[in-house]
Formats: sequence, C-alpha cells, structure tokens
Amino acid sequence: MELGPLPQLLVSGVLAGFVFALIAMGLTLIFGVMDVVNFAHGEFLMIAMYLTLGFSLVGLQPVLALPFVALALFLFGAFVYRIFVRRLLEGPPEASIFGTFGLLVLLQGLAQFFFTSDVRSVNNAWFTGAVRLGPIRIGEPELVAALGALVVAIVLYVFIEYTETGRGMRATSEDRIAATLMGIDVQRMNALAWGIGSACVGAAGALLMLTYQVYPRVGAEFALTAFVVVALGGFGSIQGAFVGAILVGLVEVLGGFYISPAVKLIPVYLLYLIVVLLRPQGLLGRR
Amino acid sequence: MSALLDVENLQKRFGSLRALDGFSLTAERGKLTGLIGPNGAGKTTAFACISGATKPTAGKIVFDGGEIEGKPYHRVARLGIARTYQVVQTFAEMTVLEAVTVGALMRHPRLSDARAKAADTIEFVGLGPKRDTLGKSLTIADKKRLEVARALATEPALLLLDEVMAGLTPAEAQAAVALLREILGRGITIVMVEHVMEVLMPIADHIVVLSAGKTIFSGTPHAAANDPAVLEAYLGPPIT
Amino acid sequence: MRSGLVILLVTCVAVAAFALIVQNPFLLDLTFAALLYAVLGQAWNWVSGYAGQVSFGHALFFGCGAYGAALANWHHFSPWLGIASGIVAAAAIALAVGFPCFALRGHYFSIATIAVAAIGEIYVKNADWLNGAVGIEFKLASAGLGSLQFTSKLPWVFLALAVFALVQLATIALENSRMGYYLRAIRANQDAAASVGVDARAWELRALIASAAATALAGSLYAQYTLVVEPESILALPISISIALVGVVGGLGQLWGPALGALTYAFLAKYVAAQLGGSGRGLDLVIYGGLICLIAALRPSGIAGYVRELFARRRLAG
Amino acid sequence: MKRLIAALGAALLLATAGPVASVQAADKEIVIGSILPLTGTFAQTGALLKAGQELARDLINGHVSYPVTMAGSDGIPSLGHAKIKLIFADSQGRPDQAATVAEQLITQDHVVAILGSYTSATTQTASLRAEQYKIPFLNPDSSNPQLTERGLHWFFRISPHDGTFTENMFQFMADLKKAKNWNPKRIALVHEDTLFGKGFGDVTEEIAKREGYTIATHVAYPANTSEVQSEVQKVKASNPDVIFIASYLSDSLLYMKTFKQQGVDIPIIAQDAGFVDPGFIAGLGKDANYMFTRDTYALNIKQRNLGVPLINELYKQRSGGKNLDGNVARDFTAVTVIADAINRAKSTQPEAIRAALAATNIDGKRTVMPWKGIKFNDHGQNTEGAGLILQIQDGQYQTVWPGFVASKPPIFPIPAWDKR
Repeated sequence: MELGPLPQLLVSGVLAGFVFALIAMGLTLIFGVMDVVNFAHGEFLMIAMYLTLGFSLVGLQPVLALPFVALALFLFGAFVYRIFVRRLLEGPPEASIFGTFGLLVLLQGLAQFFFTSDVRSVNNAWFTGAVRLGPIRIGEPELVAALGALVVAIVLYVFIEYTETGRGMRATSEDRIAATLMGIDVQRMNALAWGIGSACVGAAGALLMLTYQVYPRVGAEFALTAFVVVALGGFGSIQGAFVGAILVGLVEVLGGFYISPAVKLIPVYLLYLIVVLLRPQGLLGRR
Repeated sequence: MSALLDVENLQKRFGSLRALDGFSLTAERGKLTGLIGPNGAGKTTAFACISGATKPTAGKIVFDGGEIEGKPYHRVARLGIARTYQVVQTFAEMTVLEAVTVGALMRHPRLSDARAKAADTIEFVGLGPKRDTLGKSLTIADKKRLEVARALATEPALLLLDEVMAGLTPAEAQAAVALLREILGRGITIVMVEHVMEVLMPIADHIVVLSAGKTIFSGTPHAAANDPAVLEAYLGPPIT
Repeated sequence: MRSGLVILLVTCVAVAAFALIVQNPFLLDLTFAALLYAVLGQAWNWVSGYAGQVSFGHALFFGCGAYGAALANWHHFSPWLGIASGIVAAAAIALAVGFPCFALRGHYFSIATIAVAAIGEIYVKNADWLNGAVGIEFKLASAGLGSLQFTSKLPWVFLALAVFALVQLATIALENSRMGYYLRAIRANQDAAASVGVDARAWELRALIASAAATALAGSLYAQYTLVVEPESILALPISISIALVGVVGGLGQLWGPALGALTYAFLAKYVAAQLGGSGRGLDLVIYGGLICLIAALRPSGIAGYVRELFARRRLAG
Repeated sequence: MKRLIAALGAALLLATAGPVASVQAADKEIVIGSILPLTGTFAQTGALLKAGQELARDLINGHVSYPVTMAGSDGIPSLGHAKIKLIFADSQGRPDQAATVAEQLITQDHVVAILGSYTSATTQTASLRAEQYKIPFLNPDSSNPQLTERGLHWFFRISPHDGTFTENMFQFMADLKKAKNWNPKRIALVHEDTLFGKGFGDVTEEIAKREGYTIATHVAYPANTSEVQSEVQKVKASNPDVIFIASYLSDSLLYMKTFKQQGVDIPIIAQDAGFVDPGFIAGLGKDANYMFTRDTYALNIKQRNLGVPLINELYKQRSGGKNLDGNVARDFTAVTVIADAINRAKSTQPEAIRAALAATNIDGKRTVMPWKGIKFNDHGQNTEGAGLILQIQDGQYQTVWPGFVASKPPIFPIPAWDKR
C-alpha cells in the first residue's frame, strides 16, 4: 500500500501536539488548583519568549536560558497572583475571567510599548537542522521541544503525585475549605500553582524560540489552541492536556493536508465541540 | 385513596459506588413522612432522584399516579414536587422577595400576581421583615426559611425538606416545627430528611429508615425506635 | 421601573441635543460608536450578564447582520430586506448553536462560543458567495432612508439612538418580567432555579436568540455606516471580546452597565487612542488593560454597580 | 502622565467648545488632505509616510531645484506661487475611521484633494467618501487590484497594483527561462487567507493559466498560524518547479524554516510583504539567501535619476536615519503628482483638478520611482509603473530585474539547502 506522506504527517502532527502540550500544561495546572482560566496565558508565553530573546542577545542559547526563563516566570506568576489574582478570587466568577483578560491587554500594550510590534527571532540558534528517519524528516527544534514537553510533564506529574506540597495542592483543588481546615495555607498553594504554571509556560517560551519568533501579539494563536486543548482534555487534568494536545496536533496537520490548510482549524474546533457535548467534563476531566 | 408518592426499589450508582441500592418509600397524602438514616446512607441522593435533579440507575418513582423517574428536574417541579437543599442554595444577589417570586412565577406567570403570592408566602414563613434583604446577607436559619418559602411559593403537592432543622437553636427549631404543622394544615404532603431521630418523632406520621442506600425499615415512629435493625444501623452491631 | 424610563428619556434627549449642537463629524462619529457599542453591550448583557453564560462569540451574530446588509446591496435588494434576513440568520444560528451549547457551563461554554465563532469566520473567509477574505464593498446610492446611506453623520446618530432606546426599553421590560427573574435566578444558581420549575436551557435559548437578533441589527447598521464588510474587521475574535468588555466594564446584568461601558470604551478606543497612540506603541492598550484590571480587582460590579453603591450609600447616610 | 492630562483636557475642551476650529485656507495656500495610519498597528509606517510627504511639500514650496517634477517651483506657479499645505488625518488603520476623517477633511477643512491612505481597506472606505463629495482622491500606495475597478470617477492610483506586480513576477520568470535554460511548468501557490493573500492568489492563478503553466497546488492558509506542516507537505507532494508565496513576516519565517526542515529546495518567488521585511534576513541568517522577492523599490539600482541620493539624504534627516523605501517613495511622489495637476489646472476647483490629474503625463526620469512614468488610464490607474525583483545574495537584497535597473545578475539555479 502506498502511504505517501502519511507517516510524515503523523510524526509532524504528534510533534506539533507536543508543543501545544507544553503550553497547555501550565494553564491546566492553574485551573485545576483554583478554577481560574488565565486568559493572559498567551501573554505569559510572550514574556518568556522575549526573555529568551534577551538572553540570546547576550550570547546564551535558548536551551541554556531555559532554567533562568522558567525561574523568572515562576517569580512573575507568583507575583501576579499575590498582587492581583488573589483579589479577583474574592469577587464573582466573572471577575477572574475579565481580570485576566485585562492583564492580557495590559501586557500586550506594555510589550508593544517597550519592544514595538516588530517580529524578532533568535539568530544562529543551535538545533536548526533536521533528523532523517527513512522518508521522515524531523526538525531538530521540534525534537528538542518535544523532549522538553515530556520532561516538563514528568516533573509536573511526579511533583503533584509524590511530594508533600503537590499533595497539598491537590487537596486544595478538591476542596478549598477542607484544605484550610487541614492546615494547608491555601494562599500559598495558589501562589505556588501560579508560579509553577507560569514556569511551565516559561519553559515553553524558551523552547518555542528555537523555531518561532516573538512579537507582542504572538500569544493569541497559541493561547487559543491551548484553551481548546485544556478544555478538550478536561480542565485541571495534566494527562488530559497531554492527550488533548496530541489529538489537536494530529487533527490540525492531517485535516490541513487531506481537507485544506485554509480550514485546518475547523476540525480542531469541531473535535472540541463534539467531545464536550458528549462528555461535558472533557476527555479526562473530573466533574 | 392511593399514596401521593411511591418509590420502589430505587438504584443509583456513581461509577462503582452504589449510593442507592434498593430504596423504597411511600408517602401518604397530607402526612409527614420522615426519612432518616446514618451519615452517607443516601438520603440526599434519594431526594435528588425523586426531585429529578439526578436520574436513578434503576427503579420506579410514581407520583400522583404517574411515573416520573428520569424526567427533567424542572418538569418534576412543575408536576408539584418542591424541595429544599441540605447545603442551602440561595440566589445570592436577589432579595428575599425576588427569590421567592422566582418560585411563585411557576404557577403565576404574571409578575404582579407572582409578587403578591411571594409576599404572602414570605409572611407565612415569618420572613416578612427581611423581604428586601439580599439572599447572601441572611443568617443560616433565615436562608433555610427562604428555601422553604421559595419551595412553597410553587404551590407544591409534595414538599421535600432536606435537614431544615440542622444548626437551628432550640427556639428556632420550635418555630420551625410550628411552621411544618401549618404547612401540613394546608394539605401539603411532606417528606423530610432529618439526621436526628428525636426531632422527627413528635411530628412524623410515618418513618422510613435508610442504611447504606437500602430501606431497612418503614413504619410508625414508635416502631422505628424499637426496631433492632434501625438501632444497629445507628449504633453499630449490638455488643454480645 | 419608572426611574429607568425617566433616565432613558433624559439620556435620549441629551444625546439628541448634543448631536444637533456639535455638528462635528469626529464627535458625531464618537457618539455613533458609543451608541452602537451600548446596543451591542446590552444585547450581550442579556445572555452573559443577566443569564450569566459568558459568550466570546458575538462577532458571529454581528457578522450576520453586516453581511446581510452587504449581500442585499451587492444583489440590488433593499437594505431593509438585508437587515431583516441578517437578523433571521443570526436568530437561526443562535437557535442551532445555543441548543447544544447550553448543556455546557462556565469556561466550557465560553470556549465553545469561541470555537463556533471561529468556525464561522473561517467559513466566511473561504465562501465565494460572501466574497471570501476580500469582503464586500457597498455600491453607492443616493442618500436616504430607502438606501440607508447618508452624506451626513446626523441621521446615523439618530438611527443608532433609536435602536439604543429600543434595546434599553426591552431591557427595562426584561427586568420587570418573568424572563428577567428567571435569567437572574439561572445565573445565581441553575440547580436551585430548576427546583422551582425553571427550564434553564429554554430561557437561555430565548435570551440568546433575542441577543443575536439585536447584535445583528447593530451589525447591519455598522456595515451601512462604513460601507464595507470584510471578515477580519467584522468576525474576528477581538470584535467578540470588545463587545464582552463593554458589558463587563459597565457592569454585568445591570440596565445602565453597557451604556456606561460603551461610553468609556468609545472614549478610550477612539479618543485617547488618537491622543496617546501617536507612536503606535500601545499606550492606549496599557491604559485600557490597566483599567479593566482595576475594575475586575476592585469593583467587579463594574461602573454601573459602583454608581449604584454610591447612591445606596448616600441614601443610607441621608 | 502629562500627555494623559493633556488628552483629557483636550477632550473636555472639545466637548464644551463644540466644533474644532477649522483652519481656513489662507489666500496663498492650497489645502490638501492626507489620510495616514498615524496610530495603531501601522503607526510606524504612517510616521515615515508623513515624513516623506512633508519632504515633498517642502521641496515644492522651496526654491532649490531637484530633478523631480515641481521640486523648487516655489509653490504652485500658475496660482501666484500659492503654497501647498498638507492637513494630516489619522485613519488608525481602521476602515470606519478612515471614512470619518475623509468626511472631516472635506466638510471642515475644505481640502481640494485627498491623498491616502496606505492600507487597501482604509483606501476603499475613504475614497468612497471622496466620491460622495466629488473631491479627487489620489492613492499612492494601496495594492489591491479591485480599487481601480470600482467605476469611481474621482479615484486615481499612481502605484502599480498586485496584478501588475504579479505580471512582473511572471515576466521575470520568462526572462530567467531564456537566460538559464530552465523549463518550469508547475507552480505551487501559497498565500494567507486575507485580502492581500487572496488577491494575490486569484491573480496569480489567472496569469499562470494564461501563460500556460499548471497550478500544481493552490494553498490558502490561516494567517499568523502556529505551524505550517500540512501546508509544506501539500507543496512537497505536488512536486512543483517553482513556489509563489505571499505571507507577512511571522509566517514567512515559519515557511522558510519548514521548507528547510523538509528539504524543499525549489526556487521561491515571493510577493514582498514578509519577505522584504528587515526582520526576514535578521531572522534567517544565511538561510534567507537565494530567495527571490518582488518589491516596489530599491535604492541599489542602476540610477536613472541623479536626484535620488540627494533626496534620500534629505529624507534620512527626517526619518531618524532610515532610507527611502517603496512606500515612502510612492507617497513622496504622490505629493508631486497632485501639485503638478493643480499647477496645470490653474484652479483649485475639484473638477478642474480631476481633469488635470486625468491628463497627467510625467516622465519616469522626473520621479524618484524606477518607473517609465505616470499616466492614468480610464480607471484612474497609472499604467507606466512596474515592480522590481530582488534576490537575497550574501545577506543583501540585490535588484536582479528588470535588467535596465538591475544591480546584480540573478544567481540561478539555486543550491540545495545543505549546500547554502
């Protein structure tokens, strides 16, 4: 049987999925702990990308800059929680939707003010070649990003399942009041979740700069996909985000090739609608 | 005359958990039936199934001569079953009058009629002085009254009350009992979940005991208090 | 109810007088934009404010109206026919999409609205009968109500004012009706609402259909005003978000919220942007974003909610 | 903060004082409106275009002579050396705003003609207002072919449109076929799904068929996408001889990287936009080499007009050191064209200016453009303009076509990715 480009498309789709997963994991973690969708998630990614670009200008390769960017984003996320998101949680549920939305507009405006709307990319990065496996070609940056996504997912999983703090975070996500009664500092857990979720997107930003370029509005495209991925997988489920991301990557690439690139996002949105209408909690979400 | 509500061998599973596993209950017209049982026996799930909030996995619910199991929540309400919640579910941003009006609108689509009906009901449950207070600003006792008023405003044939006495001071509980008698006096049938047997005994006409999702007793309050199975469910197996 | 009507009357008279006095196209344009956004915000408010189902897809309905008008012009029909068919199309889409989507709640619903609107946008970009990504430019006709084209801004301000008054009247009626009570109850607690016989999905669907129709009407006015429709500026996600933000900044589920939000938005988007955005460096975005953040953190009930609190406090004090 | 206060203060003033005091044309001033995107996404470009137009205005109003039409003529000689005055209005890059300010220029500032307004969408709406009020509208720089196909009476465009530019790409390919003994038959067409992309796609498909080429695949894709794997696989699977592509910068970088990753080393001819952005070479380094792209302008051509380097120096003083580019050069030229028309009209009556514009005939040597000249057809389209084809060689854009202005010969055939 003639497979044609199918094997290549499958590989490309899965790799694209890994990148989406990398971005979606932080979002789903934050949601899981405190029921807040961070609509400014894409802008956190944008900040991480600018930071990575900054490091590359002083000679530090994105892969090496990754831990610093992740740390910086951790601090930034925790800071944003402490001075801002905490107040949103005291208000009605809409407050968090629109508050993080305001944050999106604000961060985009600041980026445009400081960096202008120019498109910038890291020059002379490592990993620009491609690996050949028979007829299949895999870009090195995609490969590195996929490995990064796997490492981040495993670290996150181990942290949440097997550490004291991770268990505290899970308890907080299940029942905030009960967690308080058990002596868990919910504010600290929330700040930690924002920090870790932001650190994940920091890692994503660093790895993304291997293939992609940054400009103030870069977050929009990725964030939209990340929301769909997270909702598809089930808000709050890290495994769900991973499965959802790979499904979205595959559907986007296969749909683009076999239907038409112009409408490649329609199957992705349809997939989301069909899944949540049949299973309102998403693929792996809890009710 | 047949019973108003007849529940037969109801089953409800959440995944592998059997919340109800053979729940049966009969409520005679105009009487107060008490539903009791230890924590986690499935009382609240039983109410959820009867009122249509969740679908039972198997079994039969006959209300006023018609089968209602699996019907949507709001349709069951329209048939004449109203309920209150164990954990109060108020409309936080609405005043007492507005919240009860929402209930009254079910039988009185014109807003002015509904508001008049709601005002009467609020007086009836003794919330008159607080009719313009927001739901979220009420005390727990008043929130429970508000829920009763909201349910009564739908002019139900059957009222399901879920632990309306919990957390009340003795004086408040006294007033609540008086209110229940007045409701019964209007010809409304009540099924009432209570955690504590003693509260129910003086007012209940009939007692159903639920344990681990199964009806283990049905009879008069006096018989319930002397039934070994009931005592075992509450106190654990007898020490021998 | 009476105070709402009085304020509405005073507002309309004031806006009309202002429009007749200033005669300045820039300010009239600002007024038209504010009125249009007030209509859009209020229509959105019915379903997302009163009923609490936050939609990020209203550009789809806006687009129905705009494309209805544009298609009528393209095929030499009366613009009024185009507006009517745009409204019908929006209502039909609202029915078809709302029915399944109202099974979803919270973020799942909001993201579903994004997905549906995005599918619509992609479809239009690739649909030849709507002239795809290129969009449709109106053919000029002699000015008048028949062609719905004018060489002055004044008729536009009055048209928008009429629609605004209509939408405000509808909202006053809503607040004092069974539907208004039901929507607020659904927003507060859908489960408890069902326990007193409220069929949440049916009422939400009615609200969405009305909302879609009003949004489409505003969309066709906008298209007739600018004389060009094109997917990027009619159907894209930022349009849906602007509509939602007008509703939120003003205050969700409040009669005067969208109007106040629209005034703020029009002023910031059109005027401050012109003054501060000179370098194209996004200072206007910074101010706007900062304002939304402040409102969300400090006054989640929006401007209208804040004004109300002030009045309530004064009443208590006096 | 100061600016905010100033803005708020001004707003109050506006609200209370009523109409903004309109500046009446002084006796010896001819008022021309200019609509530009001075704020918003295109604000940086808008500021440069404004500087270019102001330079042209100052040259026309001044005494110093340059080899450019009307430069150094001390205003409009036929109207008693009346000075040209430009009133700038901000479109914010938005179609509805462009229409508003066009109306404002006409009704309040009483301009005799309007220049504008960069993006095709804003030009579309603003020119409709000019048509309604019967005022000449001269468009320097919008490239959508449809603009001059609307049957408007008052609309003129000096720039070639995308149809002409695409014709140029095919002419270049035909020359390359002859010179390099190359025989391309199959074209892969890739463009974003916007006004710009769709316009390019339609016209390219039409010309390709007319010229006897086969469209191997026609890929429209969503702009600002996050990956282009399926797009590139479609191109690869269609086995083309040449790729025609239209994208803005972010997507153009993504395409180049993915082409390289997938080993697609087919010659690429791009329709400017992202491919001529300064960020293109900066983002790709040596991987940008050998790309062909269409552009409207280049300074490194074999000069025909000796005034260009001088004018470029003057412009650099106003642009913060930036060189003239295609957009600015066209906007500069537009001011000279309208001044020339008014001079010949010997009147500021709109109908007279329109008639003079329609009769425009300027030699290319008297402009800063690499064109044969400026002459409008019945649709108001300049028929004498053309585009350039550039190739990136050693990290520099070199003009390789048309031959009479080329700074370097094209390098062809192009080496495979791993040999670059």
